[in-house]
Amino acid sequence: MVKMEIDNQDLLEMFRLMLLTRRFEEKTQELLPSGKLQDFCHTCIGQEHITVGACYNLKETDLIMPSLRGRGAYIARGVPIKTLLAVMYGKQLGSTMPKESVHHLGLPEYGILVGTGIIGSDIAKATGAALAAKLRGTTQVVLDFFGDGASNRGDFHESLNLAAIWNLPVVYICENNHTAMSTSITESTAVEDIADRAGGYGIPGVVISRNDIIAVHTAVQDAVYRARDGEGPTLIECKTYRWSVHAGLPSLESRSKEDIEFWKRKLGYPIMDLKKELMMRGILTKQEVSEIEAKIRHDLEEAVEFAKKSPFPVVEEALKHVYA
Amino acid sequence: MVKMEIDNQDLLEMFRLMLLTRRFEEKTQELLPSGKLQDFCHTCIGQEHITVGACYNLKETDLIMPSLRGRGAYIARGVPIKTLLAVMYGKQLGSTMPKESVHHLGLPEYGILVGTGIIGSDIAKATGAALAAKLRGTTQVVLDFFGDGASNRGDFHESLNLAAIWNLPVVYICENNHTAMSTSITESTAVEDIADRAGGYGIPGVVISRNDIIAVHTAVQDAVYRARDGEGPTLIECKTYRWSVHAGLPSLESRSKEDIEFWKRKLGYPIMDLKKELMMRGILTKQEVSEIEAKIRHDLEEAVEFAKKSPFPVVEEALKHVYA
Amino acid sequence: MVRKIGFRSAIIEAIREEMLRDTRVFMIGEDIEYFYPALKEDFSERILNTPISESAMVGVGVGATLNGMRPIVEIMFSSLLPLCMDHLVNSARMICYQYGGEVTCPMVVRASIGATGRGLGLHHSQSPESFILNAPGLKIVMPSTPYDAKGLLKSAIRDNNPVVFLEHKLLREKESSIPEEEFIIPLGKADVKRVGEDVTIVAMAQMLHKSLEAANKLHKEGISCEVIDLRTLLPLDENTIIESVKKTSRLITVQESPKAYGFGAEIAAIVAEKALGYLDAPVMRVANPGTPIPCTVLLEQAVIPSVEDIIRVTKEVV
Amino acid sequence: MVRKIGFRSAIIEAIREEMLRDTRVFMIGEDIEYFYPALKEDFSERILNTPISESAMVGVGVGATLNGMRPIVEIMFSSLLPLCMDHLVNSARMICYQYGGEVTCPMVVRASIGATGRGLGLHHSQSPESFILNAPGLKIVMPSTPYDAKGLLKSAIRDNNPVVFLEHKLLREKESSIPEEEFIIPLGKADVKRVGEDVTIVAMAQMLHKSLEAANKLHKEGISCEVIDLRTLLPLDENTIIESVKKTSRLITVQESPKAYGFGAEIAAIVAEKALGYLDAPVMRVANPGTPIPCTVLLEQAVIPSVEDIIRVTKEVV
Ligand SMILES: Cc1ncc(C[n+]2csc(CCOP(=O)(O)OP(=O)(O)O)c2C)c(N)n1
Ligand SMILES: Cc1ncc(C[n+]2csc(CCOP(=O)(O)OP(=O)(O)O)c2C)c(N)n1
Ligand SMILES: [Mg+2]
Ligand SMILES: [Mg+2]
Repeated sequence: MVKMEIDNQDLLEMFRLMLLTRRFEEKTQELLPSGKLQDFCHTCIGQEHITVGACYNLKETDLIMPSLRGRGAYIARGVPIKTLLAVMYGKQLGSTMPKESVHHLGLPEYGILVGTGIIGSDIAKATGAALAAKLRGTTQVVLDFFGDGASNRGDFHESLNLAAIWNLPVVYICENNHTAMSTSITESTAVEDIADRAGGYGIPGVVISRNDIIAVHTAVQDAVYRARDGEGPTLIECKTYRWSVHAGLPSLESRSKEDIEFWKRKLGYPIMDLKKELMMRGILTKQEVSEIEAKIRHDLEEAVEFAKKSPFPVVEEALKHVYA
Repeated sequence: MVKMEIDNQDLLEMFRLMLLTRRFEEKTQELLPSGKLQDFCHTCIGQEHITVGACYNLKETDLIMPSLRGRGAYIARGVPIKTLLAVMYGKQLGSTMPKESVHHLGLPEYGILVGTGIIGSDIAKATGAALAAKLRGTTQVVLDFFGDGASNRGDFHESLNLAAIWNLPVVYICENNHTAMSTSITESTAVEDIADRAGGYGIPGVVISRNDIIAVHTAVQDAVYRARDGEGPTLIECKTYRWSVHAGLPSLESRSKEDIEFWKRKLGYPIMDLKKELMMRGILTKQEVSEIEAKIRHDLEEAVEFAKKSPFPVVEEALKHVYA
Repeated sequence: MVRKIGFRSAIIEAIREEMLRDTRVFMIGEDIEYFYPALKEDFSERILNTPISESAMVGVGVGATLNGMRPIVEIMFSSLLPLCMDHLVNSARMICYQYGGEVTCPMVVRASIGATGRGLGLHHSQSPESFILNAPGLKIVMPSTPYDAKGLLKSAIRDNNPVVFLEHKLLREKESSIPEEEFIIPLGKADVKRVGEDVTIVAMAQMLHKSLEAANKLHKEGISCEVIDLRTLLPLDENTIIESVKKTSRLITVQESPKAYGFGAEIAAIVAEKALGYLDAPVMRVANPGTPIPCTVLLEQAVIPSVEDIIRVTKEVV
Repeated sequence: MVRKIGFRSAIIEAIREEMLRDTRVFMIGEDIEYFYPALKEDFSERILNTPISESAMVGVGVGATLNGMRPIVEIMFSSLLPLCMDHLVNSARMICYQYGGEVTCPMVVRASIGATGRGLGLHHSQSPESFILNAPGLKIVMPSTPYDAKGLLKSAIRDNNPVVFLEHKLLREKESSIPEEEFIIPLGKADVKRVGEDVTIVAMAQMLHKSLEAANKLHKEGISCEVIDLRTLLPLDENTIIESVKKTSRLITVQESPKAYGFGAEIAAIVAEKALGYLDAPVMRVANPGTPIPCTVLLEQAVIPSVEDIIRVTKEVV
C-alpha cells in the first residue's frame, strides 16, 4: 500500500479541530464551577491529536466508539459544539431526549456508538458493531477508543480475541495516558507497551510514542485500510498524558505539577508542535492562527448561549423510552 | 539455578501415578452407564502427565487449583481414590458432606482449592490464594491448571495481569488439548501458542510441545523455584490432546477417530512413552509393570466396593452449611 | 395440520423461520455450529461458534444491534449469565433509554436453566432469573411447552428490546402439538393453563408442569386449582393474576429458585397491593428453601420443590 | 465519650480497627492507596491498589480467603457489581456449602450506591442490590448512619460469610454520634429508627432519611409512622417487620431501585404470608417507577422517590 502524504488543507483542518477541542474543553472547565453542567468533564486536554487524527478522513458510514475522554472524536465527526454543550446543560435535544451523559453519548447520525460508564465494556460493543459490518457485507470500519486502564479489563481480552478470529474491521486505539484516575500505569501493569498484548491474539500491535497527530493519523489510516481490505483488526497504542484533572475533580489529582511538565516535554505538545511545524512549512501564519482562535471563541460563546437558552426537557421524559 | 536430574525413584512413582490416574479414569467411564455416578466424567485420559508431572514434588503446604480435567492432580496430591469414588457416588465423606462435584472438589487437607463449574473463573481464585501466600509471608506456591478454552475468558487476562504486577507465587498451567467441548483451538483463537499471551503481562511464557512428563515436571519445577524466590508468576502451556469424549457424553464428540490418532502420534503417549524410556534405561521391567497394574486393579476394586458401601448422606445435609 | 414436536425442535424451528424471514438475524454461541448442524448448513456465517467468552459474547451482541443486526446469543448455562450481567443490565437494557428512543437493542439471549436430577451441581443447576428481574428495559421469558417456546421465541426475535429467554433443561424431553402454519405468541401475556376455582397457582417452566400434576391430584380430592403460566416475567402480566385471585381468593407461587427475593415475592406483593381485600388465606410460596443446588442427586431432590410440596402447601390454604 | 463523625470516617475507623485487631484483614481496590492515605501509611502492603479488573478483584478476594486471609474488596460503584457477579454468586456464596462447612469465605465487598443529583447518570447512580438478593450464602448490608456503618462494617469484617456492604453516596455528608469505645452491631438485625402506631415504613440508606423526614411531617398532621431500618437485607429480620405490622396494620416500603422485583416485594410477601390477617390496607411500595436513572438532574429527580412521594402514599393507606 502506498503511503500518502497528508494534504496541507487536511493538516490545517486537523489543527483547527484540535484547537476547537482544546478550547471547548477549557470552556467546560471554566463553566464547571457554576454548577450548571450536569456532567463530569473527562477532558481530553493534551490528547486531542489522538481522536482528531484517528477520526479525520473516516468515511461517513464508518463508526466510532469514543472513550470517556473522547471529545475530539465528537468534534472531528462533525457534531456541533452547541449540541454537546446543550447536552452538558441537561437540555432537550431536538425531538429526542438522550438521557445519557455527554461523554458517552450515542449519535447515530454521526456514526457515534453509545457507550457506558463502565470502563472497558464498550470494547465488546465496538467489536460487535464490526461483526455486524462484516455480516452485512459493508465496507464500514469501526474505531474503538479506550484508555490504558480499560486495557486491563477482561472485555479487552475477550473482544480482541474475537475480532482476531473473525477478522473484523475494527481498529482498537488505546489512549495510554499513563494514568487511570490516580493510578499510574506502572502500578496497573508490568508490561512496557500495551500494544504488546496484540501478540496474544495474533494481530498487529503498533506504538505511537509521541503526541504527534501525523503519526497517529498515518498509523490509523494504515489500520483502516487493512480493516477495509478484510485483513482484520489492529491494536494501536498512543502514548500520551492526561494534562488535566480526572473528571474535573481536583481532589482526584495524585500527580505533581513537575510530573505533568516532565511528561509534556517528553511526549510533546500536540497542538503547539503541529502549529510550529505548519508555520515552519509556511502553511500557517500567526495571523491565520489568530483568526481561527477568534472564530472558535465566537462559536463557543454562541454555543454557550444556545445551550443556556435551550429548553429543559419535560419531566415526563424520564419515564419514556424504557422499552422500544 | 542448577537443573537437577530426576531420580529414578521419582520417575517410577510418576509412572505409577499416571497409570493409576489412567486406570481410575477408565474405571469411571466403565461405571458411568450404570447411572450410579452423580457426576459428569471430565477424564484426563492422555493428559495425565501434566497434572502428575506438575504436582509431583510440590511441598505439602503448596496449593493447587485443578482444572475440570484434573484427576491426576488429586491423585498426585495423595487423595485416596476411594475418596474420589465415594464422592462420585454421592456418598457422605466422613463427618463432612461436600456438596460439590468431584471434578472441582476442594480438599483443604491436600492443599486442593475448591473450583467452580465456571470455566476460567478459578484462575482469579488461584491468584488470590497466591496473594494470600505473599501477604502471609509463607513460601507457598500455587499451581493453577486450566484449559485452552479457559484462556479466552476475561478472568485469565485480569488475573495474570494482577499476578504480574504483584509478583505473585503462582504458576499458570494451560492444558492446551486443542479443544473446548466441540470447538477446536483454531476456531477459538488466532494465536499459535497460548504461552505468547504471557508477553502481554510481562511474565515468562513456556511451551511444552509434547506429552512428555519429564519436560512438564522440569518446566514446572523451574517456575516453582522462581515463584518461591519471589520472582513472580509463569505461564506454562502444555500442548496435549483430549483422547476421550467430553464429560463422558459421546454426543459431544465432534472429532474423527483419525484426528485423535493423528494427535496421539504427533504429541506422543504420556504413559507408554515413559514406560518405554524407563524400560530402556533398565529402571522398570515388564514384570514390575504387571505388578503395578495388578495393585492398581486391586485398589480400584476395593475403592469401588468402598464407594458403593459408603452411606448416602441424610437428606437434611442439603439444608446445612449455606452460611458459616 | 398439527404435529407433535419436542422443545428443542420448537426452538430450532423458531430460529430457522425467523432467520429466513429476516436476514439481520444471526446467532453466536459456544459449540453452536456443532449443536445445530442444519442451521449451520443453511445459514453458514450467520451461525457462529465463539470461544469461551460469555461477557464479550453479549457485548458483541449489543454492538451488533447498534449496527443494524438482530443477534441471538446462546449462553450454554444460565450459571454463566452472571458473566455477561454487565452487558445485560448496564448496556442492552439501557440502549433505548440512552438514545431517547432513537435506537433500540433487538437482541435475544438464550440460556438453559434448572436442576435435572443428573448431578449437574451447584452452578449449572441454577435458576437465576431473579438476578436480572429488577432491570427494567429487559424482557424475560420462561416458556413451559414447545408450543409456547416456539411462539414466544419468534416474538422475542422480532421484539425491539433485549429479551432473555430461559429454557429449562428438563423440558427438552417435553413434546407438544404445534400447528404447521406460522404463529407467534405475544410477550408479556400470561396463560391460564388450567381453569379452577379454589386457589390460584402461578408457576413457570418445569414448575408449571409440577403444578399441573399437583392440580390433577388435588382435583381428585375435590380441590379446584387455577394454574397460571406467567410465560413472561418482565414485563409482568399483572391483570391475569389479579383477575384470577379475585375469583379464587387464594394464591400460591411455585419457583425453582430460592424463596427469598425470588419472583414469587413480586406476585405476592402485587396482590397485597391490588387485590388484598380478596385474599382469604396467606399467600404461600413454594420454592427452594434458600440453598444452592447440591451435586448429589438425593440432596438435589431435597431442595427442588416437588409435586407433593405443592399439594401440601395448597391444602394448607384451602 | 461520644464524638460526631461522618460516614466516611466511620467506615475508615471500622477498617482501621479491624485491621489492627486481625492481621489477616487486608483491602484491595482501585485508587485506594490514594483515597485512604492514612491506612496506606499504617498498613502498607495490606492496602493495595488494583488495575481496573473488577471481576478478578472479587475472584482474588475469594481465593485469598481460601488461603487464610480476610479481604475487603472495594468496588468503586455498585454499577460495577455486575462485573464481579460471577465470583459473588457462583463462588463466594457457595464456598461454605461446597466444602460442607469445612471452609468459609470471610470476605467483604464494599460498593457505593445511589443517585446523587449530580448527573452521575444511568450507570453509576444505580442501587442494584436486587441483583444479588436471591443468592443465599451472601449477606447484604445497607447502612443508613455513620454509627450503623461503623458497627455493621466491623461485624461484616468479622463475619465468616461473604458480605456485600453497600454505601449510599449521599450519606457521605451525614454525621452521627459515635462512642469512643469499641462497639459492633450484629448483622441481620433491623433497627426501629422511629416508633409509631399507624403505619410501618421499611426503608434503608438514603430512603431511610427521606422516610424519617416524611414521618416528621406526617406527625404534625397526626399520623404516627413507625420507621424500620432493615440494615441487613440478607438474611432478613422478618420478626421486626412482622411485629411492627401486627401493631400498625399498615405497611409501606421505600426503595431507590425499580419497584418490580425489588426488595420491597419480599417484605410485602413476608407480610402477606405471615401477618395477612393484621393488614388493614394494601401494602404500598414507594420506589423508582421502573426506569434507569437519567443523567439530567431534573429527570433524575423525577424517578427517585421523594419525601412528598412517601407522604402521599402514606396518606393513601391511613
Ligand atoms: C469498570 C470500571 N471501573 C472503574 C470505574 C471508575 N473510573 C472511571 S474513569 C476511571 C479511570 C479510567 O482510566 P483509563 O481507562 O486509563 O482512561 P483515562 O481516564 O485515563 O482516559 C475509573 C477507574 C469505571 N467507570 N468503570
Ligand atoms: C464460562 C463457561 N462457559 C462454558 C461452559 C461449558 N463448558 C464446560 S467445559 C467446556 C470446555 C472447556 O474447554 P477447556 O477450557 O479447553 O478445557 P478442556 O475441557 O478442554 O479440558 C465448556 C465450554 C462452562 N462450564 N463455563
Ligand atoms: Mg488512562
Ligand atoms: Mg481444552
